[in-house]
Amino acid sequence: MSLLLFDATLCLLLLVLALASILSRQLVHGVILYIAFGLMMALAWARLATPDLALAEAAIGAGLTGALCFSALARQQLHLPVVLSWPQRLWPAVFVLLMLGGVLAALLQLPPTASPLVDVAQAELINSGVSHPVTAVLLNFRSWDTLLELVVLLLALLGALQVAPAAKATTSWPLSLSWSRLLAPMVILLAGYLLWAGASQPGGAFQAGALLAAGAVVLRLNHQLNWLRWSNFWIRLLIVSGVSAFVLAALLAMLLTTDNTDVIWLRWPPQLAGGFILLVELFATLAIALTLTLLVVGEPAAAEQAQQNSGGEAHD
Amino acid sequence: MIDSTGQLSTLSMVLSSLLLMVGLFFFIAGSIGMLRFPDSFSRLHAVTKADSLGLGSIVAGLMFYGELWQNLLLLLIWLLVLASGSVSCQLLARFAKTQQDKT
Amino acid sequence: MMVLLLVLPLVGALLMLLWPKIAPLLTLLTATICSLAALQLLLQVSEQGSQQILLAGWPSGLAISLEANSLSCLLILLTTVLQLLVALYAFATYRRDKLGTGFWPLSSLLQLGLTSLWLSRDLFNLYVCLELLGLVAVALVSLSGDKAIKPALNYLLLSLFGSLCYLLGVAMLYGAYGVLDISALALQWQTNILSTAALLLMTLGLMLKAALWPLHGWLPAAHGAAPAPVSALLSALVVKGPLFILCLLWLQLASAPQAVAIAPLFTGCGLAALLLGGVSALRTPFAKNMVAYSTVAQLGYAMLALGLLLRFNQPLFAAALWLFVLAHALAKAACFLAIGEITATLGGKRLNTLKGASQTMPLAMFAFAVAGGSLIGLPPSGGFLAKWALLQGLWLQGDQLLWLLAIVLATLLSAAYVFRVVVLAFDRADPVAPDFAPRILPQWLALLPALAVWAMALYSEPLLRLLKQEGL
Amino acid sequence: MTDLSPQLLLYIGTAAGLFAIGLYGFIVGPQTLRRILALNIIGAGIFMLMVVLAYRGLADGAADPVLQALILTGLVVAVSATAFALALLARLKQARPGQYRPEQEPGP
Repeated sequence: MSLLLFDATLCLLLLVLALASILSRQLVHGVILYIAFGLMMALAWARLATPDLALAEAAIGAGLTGALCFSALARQQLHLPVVLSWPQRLWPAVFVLLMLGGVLAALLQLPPTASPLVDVAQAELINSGVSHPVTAVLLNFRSWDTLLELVVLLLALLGALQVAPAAKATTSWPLSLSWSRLLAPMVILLAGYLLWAGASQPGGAFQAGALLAAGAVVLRLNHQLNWLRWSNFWIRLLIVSGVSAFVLAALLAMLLTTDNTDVIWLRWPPQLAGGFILLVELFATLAIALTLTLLVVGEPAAAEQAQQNSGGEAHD
Repeated sequence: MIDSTGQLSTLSMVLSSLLLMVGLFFFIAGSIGMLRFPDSFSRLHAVTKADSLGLGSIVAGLMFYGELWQNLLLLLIWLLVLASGSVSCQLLARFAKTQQDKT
Repeated sequence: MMVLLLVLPLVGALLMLLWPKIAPLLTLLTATICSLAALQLLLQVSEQGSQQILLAGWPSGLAISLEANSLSCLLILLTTVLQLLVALYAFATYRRDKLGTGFWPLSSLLQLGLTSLWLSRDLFNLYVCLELLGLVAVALVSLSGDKAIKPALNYLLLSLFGSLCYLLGVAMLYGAYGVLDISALALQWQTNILSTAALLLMTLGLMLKAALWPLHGWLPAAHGAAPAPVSALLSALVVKGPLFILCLLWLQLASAPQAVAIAPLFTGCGLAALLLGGVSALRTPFAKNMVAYSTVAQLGYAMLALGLLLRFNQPLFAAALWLFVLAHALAKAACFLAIGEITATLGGKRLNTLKGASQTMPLAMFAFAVAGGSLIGLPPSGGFLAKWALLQGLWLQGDQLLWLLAIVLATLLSAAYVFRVVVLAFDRADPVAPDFAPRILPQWLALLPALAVWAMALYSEPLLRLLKQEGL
Repeated sequence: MTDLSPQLLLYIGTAAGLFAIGLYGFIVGPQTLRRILALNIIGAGIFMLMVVLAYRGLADGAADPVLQALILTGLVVAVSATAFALALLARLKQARPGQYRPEQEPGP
C-alpha cells in the first residue's frame, strides 16, 4: 500500500501538468509543460510495469513530439496571447463535464476480471516464434495491424514531405558537434540491443527505431547527415523497405506453407517464425528510424547543401 | 552489503538513506535556485550543478540495493546525465548570450 | 482473392514511391486488375455465400477476422471502379492541372485503406483503417497548394479527434467484454451504461469523420479546396467508410432497445442534413462548395434510411440505405469531375463562370445534368431506386405522412440547387469564353459514372434482392 | 459499487481526467498548436485507461499483452498523425504570417 502515496502524487502531477499546459497564457509555456507531461507519462508507464510503453513514450512521446513542437513553435510568430471571454469558456466546460460524467459512470462498471484473450495468447505463445508476449501479439497474432500501422507512418511522412516548408537553417557549435559524434555509437549500440532483446524482453522495432531516430536527429541538427533526404534513392528504398519487407516476408511465408494446411495471409511457418519476425523487425527498425528523422528534421534546405561540403566548421 | 537473509545491514541502510536524503536536498536546492535567481545564467548554473550532484548521491544511495551490473548501469546513467546536462547547459548559455547581444 | 485485393494496391504504391516516373501507368494497371478481381470476388461470394478468413490462422478471438459478404464485395467493386475512373481522369489532365506527383501513390493507398475497411470485422483494426483513411484524405486535399492547407489542417484535427473518440469506445468495449471481433462481441452483448456510453462515443467519432449533419463543418471547405479528381474520390468513397462502420455497429452490435432509442437521433439528423445542406448548397457562390454541400445533404438520406431501419427493422430500408450509398458515389464522382473540368477550362471558381457552359462545354454540362438527375431522384436513375425503396418501406409501415412530406421537400431542395447550375449553363446571352480549347476525353470520363447511375435501373432487380437480404 | 482495487480506480480517474482536460483544450484552445497538444493529451488519457484495463485480475502483475500491443500501435499512429499535423501547421504559418479572410465562405 505504500506505493499508493506515490501513485497519488504521480497522478496529481499528471493532471496538474496537463491542465497547466492547456490553460497557460504563453504558447511556449504550454509546449514546455507538455514535454514535462510526456516525461511524467513515461514514468507512469514504468510505474504500471509496462516497459515497452515506457520506452516508446519516452523516445517518441516526449522526445520526438517535443522536438516537433519546438520546431513548429520556432515558426510561430510570438503574438499577444489570445484571451478568451468567460462565456466562450463556459459552454465547452459544461460539455466537457457532461462527457466526463458519462465516461466515468461507464468506467465504474468495468468488471475486475481480465479478458479471456490473455490465456489464449499465453497458450499460443509457444508456436509464435518469440518468447516475449507483446512482440508475439504485435508481429504474429495481430501482424495485419502492425503492417497497416507502418503504412500509416509512411503516409504521415509522404504528407509531411509534400507539405512541409524548407527546414530552417540550424547553427551548430563545436561542443554539440563533438557530443553528437560521441553519442552516435552509443545510440546505435543501444538500438541494436533493444531490437535484439525484443524477442525475449521488452523492446522491439518501434523503440529501437525511435532511439535511432533520436540519435540521427541530434547528428542532423549539427549538419552531419545531409545525405539523409527523400530525394536520395537509397534512403527512399530503406524507408519503403519497412513495409515491403513485411509484405515480401508474408508472400514468402505463403509459398512455404504448401503442405497440407490451406494458404493463409500473414501466417509465419511455425518453425521459421522467429527468423521471419527478426527479419521483419530489422527492416521495420531502419524504416521507422529514417521516417521519424525525416519527419522531425525534414529536407535540408539547398543553402545548407553548399555549406555541408565545406565541413561543419563553427559559426562565430 | 546485503547479508544472507536479503535484509540490508543496519549500517548500509543508514548510509543509503542518508545519501538519498542528501540527493533530495540538492534537487530541492537546485529547483529553488532556478526559481529565485535573477538572470538566466545563474539559473542555468544552479540547475545543472545541483541536479547533477543530487543525481550522483541518489545513484550512490541506490547502489546498496542492486547487484554489480545494475550498479554499473546506474553509473552509466549518471555519466550520461552529467554529459548531456553540461552540453545542454552550454548550448542554452550560448543562446542566452546571443539573445543578450542582440537586444 | 481477398488477399490480392489488399496486397496489390500496397505493392503498387510502394513501387510508385521508388520510381515516380512509372506511377501513372502503374496506378491504371493496378486499378484495372483490382476491378477484375473485385468483380470475380463478387460473383464468387454471391454464389457460395460470404467468405471469412482469420488472418495468420490463430484462434478466432486472437486473430483479426476479415469477412467478405456480398455488400462488402459490392463496395469494393465500387471502390476499384471509381479508382480506375478517377485515375483515368487524372491521367488525362495531370499535366494541364499540374497535379502533384504524390497523387498516384496516395490514391493507391486510399484504395488499400478502403478495401481493408470494407473487409475488416475487428474493432481495433477498423480504428487503424479509419486513421489510414483520414491521413490519406488529408494528404490528398493538401495536394492543391497553399489555399488547401487551412481546410486540410482543420479536417485533420477533427478527423484525429473523431478517431480518438472511437478508440475510447473500443477500449471500453474491450475492457468490458475482452474481445475485439464484432460477431463474438454481439454474442455476449448486454445493454448497460457502459455499452451504451461506448456506442455513443463511437457514434460521435464516426459521425465526425463521416461529416454527418451536426458535425459536417469541415467537409465543404476541404472538398471544395481539393483538386477535382481528389474531391471526387473523397466525396464518393472516403466519407462512406465511417458510415459503413456506423451501420456495422448499430445493425450487428447494438441490442433492440438501444437501436430504437437512437433511431430518432439519426432520423432527425438525416432530415436536418437534407434541409440545411440543401439550403447551404443554394446559398454558396462557389461551384465546388455547392457540390460539397450537396454531399452533406445526400448523406442525410443515408442517415434517414439508417434511422428508419433501426426503428422499423424493414429490409427495404437496408436496401434503400445501400442504394443511396452506391447511387450517390457514382453521381457525386460524375458531378465533381464535370464541375472540376468546367471550372478548370472556363477558369473560375464561382458559379457564374458556368454561364453558357452548355454551349462552350456541352458534354461536361450534360454529365452534370444527368448526375444531378440521379441526385434529385428522377425515375430511371439509381437515386430514384433508392428513394423508391425508402418510400415503399414507409408506405408499408402505415400512416407515415410526415416522412413522405419531408422527403418530397428534400427532393425539391436538391432539384433547386441542381437546376441553379443548369439555368446558369443555358444562359447563352454572354457565355464565359474558355481559357483554352476544352478537351473531349475528360468530359467523356465525367459522363461515364453518370450513365452508370442511370443504368442502375436496368439491373435493379438483382441489386435489390442482394441488398435486401443483406441487411448486414 | 465497483470492486476494482483502489490503485486501479486512481489511474482510471486520472485517465478520465486527462481525457476531459484534453477535450477542453481541443474545444477551447485558441492556437492550433495548443489543440494538437490537447489531442495528444486525450491520446495519453485513453492509453492510460487501456493500460489500467490490461491489469485487472492478473495476480502476477504481467499485463495483458494484447492490450500493450494495441497501445503501442495507437502510440505510433498518434505520433505520425501529430507529426503530419505539425508539418501542416508549419506550412500554414509560412504561407500566411498574418490573419487573412478565408477565400471560401466559411461553413454554416
